[in-house]
Amino acid sequence: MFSFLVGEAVRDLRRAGRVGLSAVLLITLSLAALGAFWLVSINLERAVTQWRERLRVVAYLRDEPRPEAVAELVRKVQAVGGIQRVRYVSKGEALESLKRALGAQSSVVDQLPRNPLPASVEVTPDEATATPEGTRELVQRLTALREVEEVQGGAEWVESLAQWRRLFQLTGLAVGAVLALAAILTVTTATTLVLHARRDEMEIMRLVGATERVIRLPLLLQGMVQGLLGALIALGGLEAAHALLAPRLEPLLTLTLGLSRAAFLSAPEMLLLLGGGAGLGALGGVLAKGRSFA
Amino acid sequence: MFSFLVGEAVRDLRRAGRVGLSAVLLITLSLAALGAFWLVSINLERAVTQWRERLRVVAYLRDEPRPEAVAELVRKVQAVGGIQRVRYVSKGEALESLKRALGAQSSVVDQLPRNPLPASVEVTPDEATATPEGTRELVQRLTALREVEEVQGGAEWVESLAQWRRLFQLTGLAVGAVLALAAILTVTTATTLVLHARRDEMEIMRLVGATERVIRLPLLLQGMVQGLLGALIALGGLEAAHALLAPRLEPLLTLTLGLSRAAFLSAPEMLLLLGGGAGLGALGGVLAKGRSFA
Amino acid sequence: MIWLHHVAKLYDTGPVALPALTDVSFSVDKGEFVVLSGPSGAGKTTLLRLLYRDERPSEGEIEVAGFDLVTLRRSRIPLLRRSIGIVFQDAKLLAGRTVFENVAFVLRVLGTPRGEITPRAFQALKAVGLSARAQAYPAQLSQGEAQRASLARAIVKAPALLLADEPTGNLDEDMAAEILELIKEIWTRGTTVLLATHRGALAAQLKRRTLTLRAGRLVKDEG
Amino acid sequence: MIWLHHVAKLYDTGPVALPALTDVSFSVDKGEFVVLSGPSGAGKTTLLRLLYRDERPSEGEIEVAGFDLVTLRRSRIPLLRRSIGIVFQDAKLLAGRTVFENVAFVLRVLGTPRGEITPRAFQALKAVGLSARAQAYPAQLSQGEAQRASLARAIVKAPALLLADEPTGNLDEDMAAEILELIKEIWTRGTTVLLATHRGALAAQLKRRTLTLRAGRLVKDEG
Ligand SMILES: Nc1ncnc2c1ncn2[C@@H]1O[C@H](COP(=O)(O)OP(=O)(O)OP(=O)(O)O)[C@@H](O)[C@H]1O
Ligand SMILES: Nc1ncnc2c1ncn2[C@@H]1O[C@H](COP(=O)(O)OP(=O)(O)OP(=O)(O)O)[C@@H](O)[C@H]1O
Ligand SMILES: [Mg+2]
Ligand SMILES: [Mg+2]
Repeated sequence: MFSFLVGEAVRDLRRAGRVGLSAVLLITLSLAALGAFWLVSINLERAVTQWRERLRVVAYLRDEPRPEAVAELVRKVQAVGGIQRVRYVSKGEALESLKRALGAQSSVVDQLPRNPLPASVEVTPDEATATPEGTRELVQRLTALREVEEVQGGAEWVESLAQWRRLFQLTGLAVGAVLALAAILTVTTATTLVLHARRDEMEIMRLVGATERVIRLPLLLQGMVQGLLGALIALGGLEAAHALLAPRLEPLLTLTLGLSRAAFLSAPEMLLLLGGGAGLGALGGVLAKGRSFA
Repeated sequence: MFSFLVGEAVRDLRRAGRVGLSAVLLITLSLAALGAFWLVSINLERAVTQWRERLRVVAYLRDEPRPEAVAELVRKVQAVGGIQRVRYVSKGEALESLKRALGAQSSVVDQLPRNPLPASVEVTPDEATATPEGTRELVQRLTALREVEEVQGGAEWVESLAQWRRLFQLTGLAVGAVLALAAILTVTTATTLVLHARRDEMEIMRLVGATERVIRLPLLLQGMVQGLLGALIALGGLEAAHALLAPRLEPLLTLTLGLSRAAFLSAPEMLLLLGGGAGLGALGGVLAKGRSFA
Repeated sequence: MIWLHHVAKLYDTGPVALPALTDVSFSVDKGEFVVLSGPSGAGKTTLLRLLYRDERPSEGEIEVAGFDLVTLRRSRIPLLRRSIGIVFQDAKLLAGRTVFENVAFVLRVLGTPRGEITPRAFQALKAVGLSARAQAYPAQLSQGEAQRASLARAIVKAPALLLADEPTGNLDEDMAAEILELIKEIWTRGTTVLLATHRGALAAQLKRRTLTLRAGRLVKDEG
Repeated sequence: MIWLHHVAKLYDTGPVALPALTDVSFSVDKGEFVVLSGPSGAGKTTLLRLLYRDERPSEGEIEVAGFDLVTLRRSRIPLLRRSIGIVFQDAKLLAGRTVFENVAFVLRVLGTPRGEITPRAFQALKAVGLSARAQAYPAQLSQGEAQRASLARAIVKAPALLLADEPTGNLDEDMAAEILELIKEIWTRGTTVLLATHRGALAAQLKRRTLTLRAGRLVKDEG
């Protein structure tokens, strides 16, 4: 009986013919787009994590503390809460980094009669605090310290970062929903085609005593095969695109997102994509109704 | 006869039923994606144009020229060719802008005993020269001038800009091709469905003496209607998305791309999209073959 | 084997609901050979469709081969149909399969052991004189050949009940006589037969119990 | 009206190419009433299909209603078919349209003025006794009714040539006699008729010139 069902499924696939091919291609496109979005999403998530790591709030100090007092100061700053890491920057270090930042115009620094820059502590907020509100509160808490003259940075940058992430999540949800819809529509359409090509046959099969299982299971199988095939091609295409583009893109990625390499889907994620394809195909196979034709 | 053909086309649309609806939806998705890409492309093009406008090469001068000699100098620089605009920056102006750039640390500048910055000319390359090679040559030509001590900027920035544009064009071509393929596949699939639902009828129509025109024209019409409908919905969706997102996005756009507002498609571009949808639908209607079923 | 009690069938066709059958009651015992006669449109095909549960009666009760068709659950319809062989008036062959596959399909659906399928299918095709056309597709058959293929499919599973709707409608006299002989032979081997025809002469010639329908009413039951 | 010269038809069915017609020659004059007789599978339907250019002959020449069917271009086939009324053995009605629409469709395709279509279609349906079922869909018809609808569609355009393939195959005796009367009436009004049947008795009863096919060969031409 099993060989019979598989035989019927193969017959259905053949019957779908050129249109079946279109269906597989459309599924491929849908899944490739979904996969591409996923890939970008993964890499953007990595970038967001890195950005959050790099988020800094700088507290300028009234006076440069004596070397032996630095540890005590750092402990005090740490105690305000919501802080992941604290780094002390002396007046000398500050001037050095200004010199580096000025580049071609660094000669300016050499002509200064004395170092005008204050000492500071660079504070990295912890994950929970790396939000616009969290940072704003952190700035307030730092400003309240007696040793601190002025607190800079953080808030707006985090604000913009958070906005990007929100936008990204929104786009992701929209794109994902649209593509999932397209994929389901496609499989259903393709299966409806097969079903329609088969409608008279199904009627006759019922009349000669075939059970619904014998009639329906091959449809589900062919839908699954279409979905799986589409997913496989999509995955292959993604891998190829990644292999081809990643080396060219990495300089740009480093420049703009600060990522050193573009990650690909992990093995479980790839399996999920394949399983999703097969499941989608099977769903299309089950959902399709030949009855929609007058 | 015309009312007869239209009547047949409407009958075909009804016959496609739920699947026809899927087809229209899929066309909508395809065209919406194409349109969205187009929209992004238009705005990126605008940004690229702006960036190119802002591209600068700075030639630092050996000595600050006397005020009455500035016009002569600018003319001389202009004469090296490939230049759109030249702006003279005096020592004083240079210090001012450094002060502005330093922001919180601007006090450094006030403590300088004398102005260490050189005078310079800011050169904007013309369109043809705004390429990595063009800029490199421009830098060489400027360096050759007697008054010029050192030339900075341009090359790498243009390099990176050109790379972004190349990447963008590549992505654009790929995405466009894939989506066009998907759209054509979809319409063909949908029309094949209608055709298949109609195949027996077409056979009988031929047998009772109907001409190919009477048989085929309604198919083309229904394909066109599907395409047009899809295009209309897609356009509506894009307008809605633009109206909803543009105000939220504009701060970000200003920040990242330097664009003050997100442009929408112009009227001719919208007509082109609609015409493209109708044409695509008609093409699908003509290309579809009912014969693909065994 | 068959038992009908005050059966009526109204087709719901918009404003006018046509009565295709009105107050039909009769029964057929196991092993009987009954002819269902009546002019075109009398309701013969409708009656047969009620018997294999392709339609449900608007009124009345029906029992076939031990199944109560009024209460029969959808999932159990295949069970009913497996015990019935049907010769459809319009053949109803699977268009994408050869004549042989059409006949073999029934056996595969029934789960017949692989080795038995081919010989039994060929035997049935030989009985209706179609073994030479076994590899032809339905579209390549003459109407008479299609009708014989339909008969071969009906008898291949040796059903307990054979419903034959105009099994000789597309056949010439010689072929018709042969086919009737064949059906009689199947009947003598124990199958109950209900044969519908609009040819009064044929009904008379068979000399069997004849039910006569006229405009949906059973007007005669004799012989 | 019809002229065949050494016509043969071989169906290409894989390894064995079956000769459905072999060396058939005859002619039918304008205004004749000719019966085409022969057992099931003799090639009657095949011969008719050659006449309305649904198939092309493997050999020989055919002329119908002034068209040379061997050289006829595809685009001109509709012209040929418009002058022929065809009653198909299996009715071939458009499934998505009512009986009335099926008949009216032919007139619309021919470009008949709007006002004429409805009365002419109803007249044709009345002639075959189907006006009561005008709004029914083909699936709602009995086989006999379907065959009559097919006849109505064939005669509605008052064709120069009527090809009728077993037009009474699904009809009871009374209805068959009526339909034959109707066809004769159409013939007396000037239409050339070629009527195919496997019922020898029917052919004899018509008392017209009869062409007899057997296994694809024309074995008799008499009457
Ligand atoms: N599905 C249907 N919907 C509506 N009416 C129907 C349907 N099927 C049959 N009828 C009508 O019911 C009546 C009986 O039809 P049925 O097919 O049972 O006749 P029949 O005796 O088999 O005739 P024939 O000898 O021509 O095949 C006819 O008037 C027919 O038009
Ligand atoms: N499309 C086809 N392909 C292959 N063989 C065919 C095709 N159509 C008909 N035949 C074969 O040609 C022969 C003649 O068929 P045809 O339909 O002409 O017979 P007929 O005289 O009309 O018979 P009937 O009275 O049963 O309708 C038959 O053996 C048939 O199987
Ligand atoms: Mg019937
Ligand atoms: Mg025939």
